[in-house]
Amino acid sequence: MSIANKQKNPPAKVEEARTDTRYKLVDRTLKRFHYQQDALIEVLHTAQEAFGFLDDDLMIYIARALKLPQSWVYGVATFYHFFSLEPQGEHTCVVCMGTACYVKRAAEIIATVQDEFGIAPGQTTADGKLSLATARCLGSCGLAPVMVIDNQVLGKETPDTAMSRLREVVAAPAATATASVSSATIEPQEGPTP
Amino acid sequence: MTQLVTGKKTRFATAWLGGCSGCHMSLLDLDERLIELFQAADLLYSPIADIKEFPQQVDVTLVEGAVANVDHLELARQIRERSLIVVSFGDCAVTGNVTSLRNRLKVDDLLSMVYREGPGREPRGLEGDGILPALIPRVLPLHQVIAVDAFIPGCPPDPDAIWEAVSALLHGAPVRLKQEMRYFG
Amino acid sequence: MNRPELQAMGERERERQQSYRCRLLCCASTPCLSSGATAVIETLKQFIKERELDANVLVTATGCMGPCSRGPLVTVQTRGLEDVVYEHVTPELARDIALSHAAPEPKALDRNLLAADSPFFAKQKKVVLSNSGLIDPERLECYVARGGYGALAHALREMTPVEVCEAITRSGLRGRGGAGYPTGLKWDLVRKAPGTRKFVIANGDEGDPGAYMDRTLMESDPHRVLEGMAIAGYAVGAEQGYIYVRGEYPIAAKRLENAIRMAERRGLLGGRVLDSSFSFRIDIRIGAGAFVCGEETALMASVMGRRGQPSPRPPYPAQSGLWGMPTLINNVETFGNIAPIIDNGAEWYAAIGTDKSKGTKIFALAGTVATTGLIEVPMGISLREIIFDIGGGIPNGRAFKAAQTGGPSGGCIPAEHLDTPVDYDSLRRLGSIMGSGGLVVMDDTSCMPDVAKFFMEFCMDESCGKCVPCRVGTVQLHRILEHITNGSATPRDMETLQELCVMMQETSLCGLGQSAPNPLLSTLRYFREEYQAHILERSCPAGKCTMDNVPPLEQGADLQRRARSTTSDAEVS
Amino acid sequence: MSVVTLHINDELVSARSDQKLLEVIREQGIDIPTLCHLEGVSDLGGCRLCLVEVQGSSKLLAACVTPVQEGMSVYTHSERLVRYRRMILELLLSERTHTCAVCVTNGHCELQYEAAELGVDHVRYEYLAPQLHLDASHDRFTLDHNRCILCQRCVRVCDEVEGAHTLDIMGRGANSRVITGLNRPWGDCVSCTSCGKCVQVCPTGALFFKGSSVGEMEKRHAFLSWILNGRERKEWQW
Repeated sequence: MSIANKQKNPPAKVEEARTDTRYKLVDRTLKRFHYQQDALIEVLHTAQEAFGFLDDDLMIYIARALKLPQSWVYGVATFYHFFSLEPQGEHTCVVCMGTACYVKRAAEIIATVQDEFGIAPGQTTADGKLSLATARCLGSCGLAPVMVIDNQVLGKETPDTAMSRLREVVAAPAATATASVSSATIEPQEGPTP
Repeated sequence: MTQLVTGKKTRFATAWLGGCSGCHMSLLDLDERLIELFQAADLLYSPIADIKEFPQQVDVTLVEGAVANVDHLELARQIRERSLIVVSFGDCAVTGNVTSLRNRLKVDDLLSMVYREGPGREPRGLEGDGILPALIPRVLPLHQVIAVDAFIPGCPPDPDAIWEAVSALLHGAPVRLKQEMRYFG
Repeated sequence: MNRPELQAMGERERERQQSYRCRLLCCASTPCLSSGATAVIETLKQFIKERELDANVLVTATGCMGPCSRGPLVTVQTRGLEDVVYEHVTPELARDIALSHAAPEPKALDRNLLAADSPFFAKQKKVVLSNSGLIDPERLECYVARGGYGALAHALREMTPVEVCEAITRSGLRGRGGAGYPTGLKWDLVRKAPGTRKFVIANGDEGDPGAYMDRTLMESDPHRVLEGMAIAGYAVGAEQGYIYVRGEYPIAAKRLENAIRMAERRGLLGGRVLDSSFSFRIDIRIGAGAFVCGEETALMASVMGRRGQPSPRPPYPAQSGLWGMPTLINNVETFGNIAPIIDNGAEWYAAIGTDKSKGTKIFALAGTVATTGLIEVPMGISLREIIFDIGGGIPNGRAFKAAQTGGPSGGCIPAEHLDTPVDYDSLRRLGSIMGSGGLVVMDDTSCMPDVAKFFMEFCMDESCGKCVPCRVGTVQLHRILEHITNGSATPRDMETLQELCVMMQETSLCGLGQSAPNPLLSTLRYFREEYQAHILERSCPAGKCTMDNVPPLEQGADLQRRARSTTSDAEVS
Repeated sequence: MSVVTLHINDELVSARSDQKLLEVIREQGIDIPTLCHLEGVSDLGGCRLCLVEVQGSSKLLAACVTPVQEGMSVYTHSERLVRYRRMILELLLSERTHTCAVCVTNGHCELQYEAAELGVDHVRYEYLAPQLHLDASHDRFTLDHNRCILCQRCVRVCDEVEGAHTLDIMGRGANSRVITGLNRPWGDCVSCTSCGKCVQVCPTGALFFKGSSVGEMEKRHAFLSWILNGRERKEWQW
């Protein structure tokens, strides 16, 4: 995260934040682990689930609650892939880059998506519609190459089928997007789709 | 390392690629030892001698500067083909040094900043204007382009270090610098 | 709960199951769910309700059955008929299956049948996965009905901790996480280590790409893992266990959590286990996406909520682990072996496998092979049998090129070594490792330098950054491999490659860095000519690499050529 | 505390049983290079320069973290150890942009010194030249990531001696960085006491006093043991 970015979001008013109901979820986890410093990762998991990403205010809140240095919390949050410090797009597309998917040419899927939407893995489109990510094996190697669009696992993909699904999801209004994916068949489609 | 046949005059050259010529200044700081050097060696090519073509057969060539453009590449290739021993002379040749600080920028941005949008009277450095040799994407230390036989680090290398290396070479011995002569920078 | 109550519970469940005319077992592990198993199960339940078949037909969502690429899978157990397995089951087919098997004169369909005597099933030996695909992982009773928690009850009642450690040692079980350290020895070390508290950790941070054995075991038979951990806790004197589950495995975590709760409620875990004086609690820790946390010291740092960076050994976790206390860390699959060993005896277990590698091993068979999925085979089986008999060979008429075992820490095994028995020591001799059990088959369209680059990129991204050889070495190796695959490498790069690999193996702090060069070294060893073709002839034999760059010295000519081609393009247009 | 005897380069040596190998080796007057080790703070075992061969162990062990053991036989300067140390320095020099000629610590830098000492006269690996920024937001100090070798001395001294824990490491692998607070400009970090210990212990030019020019930034590592000894002996009354 760049410094310029941070100046746009001025430092938190932590007190004010406490009224946010999502903080209640974080508090619950804090309590469950008796505010032990060892529970940092568990707390970060809950926070990420509740907020979608970890912003500075949230990390300051957690650091205070656990009596940990802020740099420590930030160091842990950035060590693990799961924690995201930036808001995710409306839709997410995760392409598995496990060995089985790789030998079945998952890299080509990523390249196609990258070309079309102009985002590299780990990035979100400027309009906040789509986030692209890679995964280190989703353990569905029998279906390689595998991708996950909005938590829907899709197997035996090709660059063309992947793109047509993505276009469909991104074009659809937010509420129905997931539904349209789940109704899509799992079988690979032949040839390019408009 | 290739060793010289001693007993006859060494065919000696120095070359100047992407660097500030400070290493050559330091070479001149050998002072009276220069006399000793040129009693043992003939200087066949050097920025301090007006010779246009790199000669066919050279025993020892000291190369100052990093490889930054296509002319450097061509000269480096000639030097390697025509010299028995090639020595990386000074930090730019050894590490890329200050010359390579441009590696974090794209060549095009660099040219725009310095020439097209630069303070000169008129735009220069445009493609095909024949003024600048094309810059290669990344500045490279000499040994990443051609095989190099010995290294004299330093910015610039101390005259004593140069002498230590050169006199060893003139005697057909490998270059072994003392610790205090091996510092980068 | 005490031992007789446990046995009664199993008895009741068995009677209940036998009261049905037929049982439809639907695989509900991740790969089958991804290919539509949810719809199959829902449809079946609905259908049976509608047709009022409740009394005759039981639908059970089970764990993994094996041939994942053929999912969704349904196994049917019918009274008076052989068990049959259906592949690629759709909701429509499921209805037909239910009708046909629940009929007064049951009959198997002749469509989508997977023969039970096919080599895929026949060549396997299920010890750890013996329940997988046959029981509902969400019901404790199902596990108990198949003898579950009997081993724990036996150990608590009839064996001393020393005897348990001895039994494990005699069984010859070695760590299934990859390194193959003798499990019994490890247990004994922790047992003897002085400490006021001790801990047991099950390592379920299965990070190898192409491997999902641990996930399947946790999803399909969670109690098996818990029972193994509890026996370990009893043997080493620990009262607290942790299961570290990879963050990518939400289903496994959910089922484990559910299993722990059920076992605690029935007194099989928690305070005074099975009315003995032994107490054992298990907590789940969810990983957050770091491969290095599979390394035991890094995993412990992560359990304690810190950056998952390894620390130098000694001291070993057995002496000083979690919070400085003696800690036993075993792989999930290792714990899966414990109950069968106690149940059937160490000698029974030691009779399976080879001289130095006992028992069975689960592999995740993936890549370009006809049937991919999860298999359990006795140690010592040959790679050829796994790939060509169980896996059904290479599809699309292509040729076998290499089998990659052990993930980013392992290596590629070429065709000439296909007959090597699969055990710890043979694989190590070939420059690979057993690893946690990922087995990825590659056909002749795979380019080996490119495969090496893939693994190096993995290690580069996953390096924790603590020690220099791994942090920078992986980046440098990746750069060189990039040069090789894009055509800008020089012959000297081969030397640098080799030298860096050896240096990293010897100087890196932890197993990740020490083993990161393995895939590269093994491809260098068996496919050197492919590297040479990339460097000397600037061509990729498999046709995968673009080779659109040039070595540094030729950059000048290349720049000129490109400039010329762009100007001539401009002229044309 | 009991005494153990061991061999170092075939010389019989005795040591206290709570000592680490590095201490004993240095007591023998043997020069063994280190970069992440710092007298007065805990050890990391990260730079791998102090690796030694221990007979009977298939692995090379970092002397700074390996406890002495009775009967150990240790070699500190075998041909392969020297070669590996050289390669590690080359890797470090290639990782970021250590242009010695224009560095504030030119001539006082431990990385530069070790390279010269071990005969690293050129680097065979590609210079990675990452684009990293320089944080000059603090009133007195500057943090230049381009010269950082991630030895974590600053992090440990800030945590263990000063107790502020303003500094830590973020990210992982080659993307690791020293951070201040929540990766905010150093000048904005309220937890920093501006004690300057991190600057003094930094082996390279990554941390320096503002206004230092090329070659001007000399560091005083010895002050740390002075502080710690004084603290232990209660030399100061306030």
